[in-house]
Amino acid sequence: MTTNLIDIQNSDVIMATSNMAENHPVGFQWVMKAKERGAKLIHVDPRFTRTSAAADMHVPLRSGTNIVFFGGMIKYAIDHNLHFKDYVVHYTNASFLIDPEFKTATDGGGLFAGYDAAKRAYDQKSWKYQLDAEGNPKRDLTLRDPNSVFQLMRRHYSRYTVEMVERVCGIPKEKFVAAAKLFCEASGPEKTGSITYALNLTQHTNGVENIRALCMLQLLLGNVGRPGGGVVALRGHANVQGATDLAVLYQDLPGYHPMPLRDAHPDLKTYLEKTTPKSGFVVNRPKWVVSMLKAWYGDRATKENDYGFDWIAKRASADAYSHQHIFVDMYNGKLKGFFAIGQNPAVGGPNAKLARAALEKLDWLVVQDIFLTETAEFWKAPASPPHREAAGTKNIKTEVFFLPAAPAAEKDGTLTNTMRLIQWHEKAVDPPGDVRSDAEHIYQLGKRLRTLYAGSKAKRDQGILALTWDYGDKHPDMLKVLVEMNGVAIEELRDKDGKVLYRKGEPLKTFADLRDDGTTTSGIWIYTGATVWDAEGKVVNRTASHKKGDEKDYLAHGWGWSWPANRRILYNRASANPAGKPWSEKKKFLWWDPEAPSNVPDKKGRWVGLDVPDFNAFLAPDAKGGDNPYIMRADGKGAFFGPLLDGPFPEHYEPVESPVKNLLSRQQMNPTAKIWKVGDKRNELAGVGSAEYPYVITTYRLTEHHLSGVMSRYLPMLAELFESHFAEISHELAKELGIANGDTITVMSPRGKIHAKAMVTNRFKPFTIDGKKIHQIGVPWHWGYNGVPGLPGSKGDITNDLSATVGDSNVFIQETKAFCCNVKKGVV
Amino acid sequence: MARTLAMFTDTSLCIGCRACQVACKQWNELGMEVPEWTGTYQNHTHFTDQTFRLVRFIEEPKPTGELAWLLMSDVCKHCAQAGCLEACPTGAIYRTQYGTVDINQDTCNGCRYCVSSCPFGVVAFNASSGTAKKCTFCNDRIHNGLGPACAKACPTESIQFGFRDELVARAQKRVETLKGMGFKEAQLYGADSNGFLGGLNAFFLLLARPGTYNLPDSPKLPQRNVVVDSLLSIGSAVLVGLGALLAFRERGQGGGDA
Amino acid sequence: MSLSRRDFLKFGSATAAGVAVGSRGLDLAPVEAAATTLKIKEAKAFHGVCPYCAVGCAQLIYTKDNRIIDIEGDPDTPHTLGRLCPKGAATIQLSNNPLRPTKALYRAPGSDTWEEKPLEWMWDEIAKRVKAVRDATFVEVEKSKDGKDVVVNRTEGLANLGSACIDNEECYLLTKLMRTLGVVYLEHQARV
Amino acid sequence: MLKIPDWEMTIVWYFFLGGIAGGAYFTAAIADNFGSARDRAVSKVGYLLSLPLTLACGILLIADLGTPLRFLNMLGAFKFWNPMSIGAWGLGVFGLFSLLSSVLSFSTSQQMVGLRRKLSLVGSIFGFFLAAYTGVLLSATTLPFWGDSRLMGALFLASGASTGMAAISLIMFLGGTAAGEGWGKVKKADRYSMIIELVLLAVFLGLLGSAARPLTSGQFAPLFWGGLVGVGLVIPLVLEFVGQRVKAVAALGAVLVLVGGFVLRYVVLMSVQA
Repeated sequence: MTTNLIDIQNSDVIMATSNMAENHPVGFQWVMKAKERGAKLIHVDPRFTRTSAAADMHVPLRSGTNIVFFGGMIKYAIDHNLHFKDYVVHYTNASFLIDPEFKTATDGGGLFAGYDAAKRAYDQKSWKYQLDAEGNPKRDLTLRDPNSVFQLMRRHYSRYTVEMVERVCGIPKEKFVAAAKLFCEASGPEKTGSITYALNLTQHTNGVENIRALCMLQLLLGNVGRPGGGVVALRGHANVQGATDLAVLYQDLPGYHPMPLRDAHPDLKTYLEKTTPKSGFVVNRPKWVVSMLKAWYGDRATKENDYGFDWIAKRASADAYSHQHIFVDMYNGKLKGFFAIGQNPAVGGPNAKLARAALEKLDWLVVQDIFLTETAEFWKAPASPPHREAAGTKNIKTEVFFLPAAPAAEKDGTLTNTMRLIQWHEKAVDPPGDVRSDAEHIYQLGKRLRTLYAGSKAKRDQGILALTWDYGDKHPDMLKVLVEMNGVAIEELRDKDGKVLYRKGEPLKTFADLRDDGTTTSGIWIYTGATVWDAEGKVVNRTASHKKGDEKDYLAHGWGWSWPANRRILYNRASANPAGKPWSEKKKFLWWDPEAPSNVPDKKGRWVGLDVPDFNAFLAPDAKGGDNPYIMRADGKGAFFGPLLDGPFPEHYEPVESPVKNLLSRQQMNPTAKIWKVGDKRNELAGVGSAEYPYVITTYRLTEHHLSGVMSRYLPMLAELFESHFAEISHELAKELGIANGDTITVMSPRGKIHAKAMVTNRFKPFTIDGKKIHQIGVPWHWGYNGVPGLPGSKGDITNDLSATVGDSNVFIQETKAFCCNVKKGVV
Repeated sequence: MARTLAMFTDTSLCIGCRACQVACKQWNELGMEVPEWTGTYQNHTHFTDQTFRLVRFIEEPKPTGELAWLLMSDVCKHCAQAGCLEACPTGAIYRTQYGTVDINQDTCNGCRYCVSSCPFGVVAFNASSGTAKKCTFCNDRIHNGLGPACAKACPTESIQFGFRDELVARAQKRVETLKGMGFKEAQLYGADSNGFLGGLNAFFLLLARPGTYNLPDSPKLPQRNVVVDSLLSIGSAVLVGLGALLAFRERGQGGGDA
Repeated sequence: MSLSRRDFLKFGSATAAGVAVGSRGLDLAPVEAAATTLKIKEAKAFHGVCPYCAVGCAQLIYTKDNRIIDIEGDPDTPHTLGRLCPKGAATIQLSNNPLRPTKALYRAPGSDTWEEKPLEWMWDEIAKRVKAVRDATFVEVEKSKDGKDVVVNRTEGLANLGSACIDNEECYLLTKLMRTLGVVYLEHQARV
Repeated sequence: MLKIPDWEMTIVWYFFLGGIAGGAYFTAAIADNFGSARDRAVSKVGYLLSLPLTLACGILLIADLGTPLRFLNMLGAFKFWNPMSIGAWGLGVFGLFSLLSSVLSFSTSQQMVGLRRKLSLVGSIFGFFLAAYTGVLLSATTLPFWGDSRLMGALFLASGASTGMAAISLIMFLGGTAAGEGWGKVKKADRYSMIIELVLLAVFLGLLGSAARPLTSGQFAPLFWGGLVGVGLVIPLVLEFVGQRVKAVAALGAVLVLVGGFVLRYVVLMSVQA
């Protein structure tokens, strides 16, 4: 998230699009605090949840129509002149002029300029700025030029009227207008609003565009980088932020460097050229990458061998290796060996039945977890007709290794929370029996592989042998690993004047000191600064600091350590106006103090305030780039116009499975969405308006359970909080189908079916979509076939057996928030 | 007696997360139970010997026709005049120096009279220990300067812990604020020491009338009728006695063989 | 670290001694003392972080004799103020749980049961299998789109899923090892 | 939602036997003090009956505790407003009276008889108490119907007296001592008690109104109307009048009264806890 949970209390309006009260209850206290201070809470959600119960206004929208909602808001704000004009002109690319060839989806029948139907992809050649003679983007600060981003955006969203919102989302006009007015009025110098999101926006075939739409609304209202504003991304796992930073993901390397591609990045030089922009802060990428390679391969990484760049695998294609690719390829027999570490795809991923079937095709599977997950015991899964009649244990040839893993309380290490705060946790007890930390399992595997490959002269094995892999005898020393991630000076480092900056081996204090000449290491540049040396050369672990906040430092910079550089609110330069003064006294946060000492002797002026500047602290507002708060972007501006694979502006398309036709254009679904073809009818899809699967279904989580249930269904204290697996349906649908509260029902999709108890509730209501009644049901997805003996309700059918293998075009995320199903009373 | 401690449960702040319910179980080491289907998110209809905190989920339309999901973390009320305490024949149920009501597990003999004497259905019998159980107000914690586990965990400060007088003052202010915000039925339940049961040391702020939350409007001490009932019994004794007297004094008449 | 005093509130004249109560008849003093003995008083306290969602609630983990006896929110935590949700409040059962396997388990092909195996055996066998698959499926050089030979050092026979449930240091070691082995199928829960 | 104490058959028997014990003792005392010498059999049977029943009551009461070994804790607090507390004390004290009276009932010494008679007048108070307190105990709960009943103690007392008398007469019948005048007197006293009970029951129901629903409608209604009102009260009364002269019929009436007394406790306890 761009902001900090604590700072939500400064919001004037909070628009929760996620179910924050249920999924992030402890964070939600800051929303409640803001409410006590007079803020309003709008909850935008198809379901009436515990967040709605706390909200001033609940705005139900049909699942899969978020962009219409945000687009409607954007249009409303512009039409009513509610946008924060100074912010938009100076801090965003609204004033930039776009190539005249570019056409918005309004002019392209739902498609942007450059669509190639055969490739199902865009040629983005017109999606670019007009440049002046010096190569800088042309701008029109009046925002009137028809080719300006602002005018294009306006044109693009001209179709997103309140009537359209009502017809597509099913939100009554008056309700939408009330919400739009309330939220958009929290703009300007005196007010800010924040928006939360989580998987409600991501799990769609236009997931990335959903989030972009949200961000655009926030930019338009001047709500980013300012206290009480921001994009509140709420992550689901304790370390989903950290695991993403550390790039346990197909597309990148630690610190958000693209994972090399065969065609684009044949060697380090080309890689760095292609991935390093000409301006903005990312010009430093070579320093970060080289330092990472030095951390990984130590002395064996030299300038001559590209610092071992070749030892890192190169991808054959950008359209490969994602979660869903893994299971399709596994099902097709391509994968032989598979590790599931603290993850339970037999329950937790889309089309889970396919995932379980795919596991049967493996030679071997290693599961590392606290409990025996459904993935570890997939060979014990109950029958799933028509594909698997009975538990065919004998026919499953997969070898399974289960390594018992320790929970956080039994090991040292850091977790990075949703606001980028890195916190160290201590090992409180030894793990029991043969249980070991994940680190030890991984470390031991690496050690054994290095032994197996020892002596190999083959070029391809040299990376393994070069790997720095010495963290102790048995259990790796986690602080040593953290210091490696932070990075150290390999030799004594001096500045230009010869002054010693770092002693040999000293951890680096800031990523600004990283070098691309092989004299520094840093496993992940954004974490540089997390550990330092004290005067005696002893490591000080800043992630383990426990200093409370106070009135002077409400964001508590002494508690843990937040990347980057312990900043708590990103883009905080935007909290001051272009001249460097606070927009208002009330929203004062970071400002330019012309009298404060500079870093250069005899010069004055620096950015000061309540946070570490997310900016060059000594760059004056009137200097070149002094009004570019978005330092990670080459142009320094927040992007309304931001080319993704499916368009530079978010456009509404219906989910892949939808009961209705797209009312905004003739493009029914995202024209670039990824749809996998899987054999044996394992990924059938319902057609538009299918009579067989007439209802919208959304899947979600509950406060009392955790994701695929591994950390809740096996815990009596949590597993007992729900009587059984259930599906929530409206009284209206229940009446139509003759279902009473507590009846067992069957929910079916083209991929599978599940049984659950019907929870008939007023919290679900049918939507009126373009005059037609559309029912939506909701099913939590925590259940699986393992659980607590003696608590029958801790086990249940796997909701993800219903979802499809389809993905967003940019990141291949699944679409489990909106698809189609049927509901029948009883066990069908 | 020390200054009276209390818990104030402000249902207008409750998000129904059930942290209190679990934190209570964790601290008090209460066992697993098979839940019952209640038709909503609630896992029990009532308190048990293993559930001292219970979050209630009530769907109730607002006067405006919109839906309200009333969420409430319910608990032992620690009544100033406690039916259970009065009913206890062993003295196992006692009032602590802080005004809370606790059951001494080493003296309770499991007669279960307290179970039927609680106006709120809080006290429950535990078959394995053979004793009555209920919220202890985390007696061990409050005697060591810690707040109750539930209040400590509560993410939204729906459960507040502190001195009763201070909490009541805060609660009264909160009701006024809520009324100003349009919650016409916002009201305190059990805050008034001159009200029913002499006031509750775990009192509540409700957003609807008590009945909506399954709470009695005006709970009464069950022992209030003992004197009347006893006098009526004595009356009955007099009648029966007279009848017997009459029968035995009528010497030589009736009865026996003719 | 010993039990930290800052976890304590200040009120009244609270003492740990047995309290005089309106008890009639029996002498309740000894049992009173038992009811007011704080189990975490003599315990060691450790800094923990809740392993569930990403709010990152700092916890205090109390232990006695290498066993966790209580886990609570750390009241000093600026962004949580020591509060927890039900999952956080149940963290203790991730450790103290009879359902936890404490031995490494192996399931042979076609078998319908688990067998307990020594850890060393498991690590050795897994390493052997990783090597076998890597060696069999390894692609060292591949032609790029424009026909040039590119060193790709990649295996498409291995995949790794997870994890957002493990620590940063663990993720780092994992990424470093997997990428160097040539693993390209590398994902975690951010994708689901 | 209010909770039930799970007082089931053990307590039904306790209430029932306690009523008989109290009633029998009191009847014995009346016969002893105010009857003729020919009534001695009545008083002897009454005293001697009350003793084992009281003992049984104590055993039942202890057996029903969650922690029976702690039964003495019952005496750990004396709360005069608490029926359970004074009930425990009362049972103990009555047991003493019952024991003494029983022992003394074998004595013919004038001095001892005088002592016994005086003693029994005081003991009767505890006998009445034992029969009635169980009703007051129920009415001092929060449960619907029980807590709403103002005459539960009075009713239990009348029933206790009646069943006590019925038990005496039945024992006399079975023991072949039903020949004397005493037997007739007991039967007569029982008639009065039954009439009092019937009237009290009517007032009891009247006062309760709809709160009596657990008894008067629902699954326990047939047992209540048939078992208590019909079999336990009306039929015995009719039998008394119709078959007064046939001892077997009168004995049958006594059996029915006992059945009725049991049914009363059973329906009162179980209907609320069903």
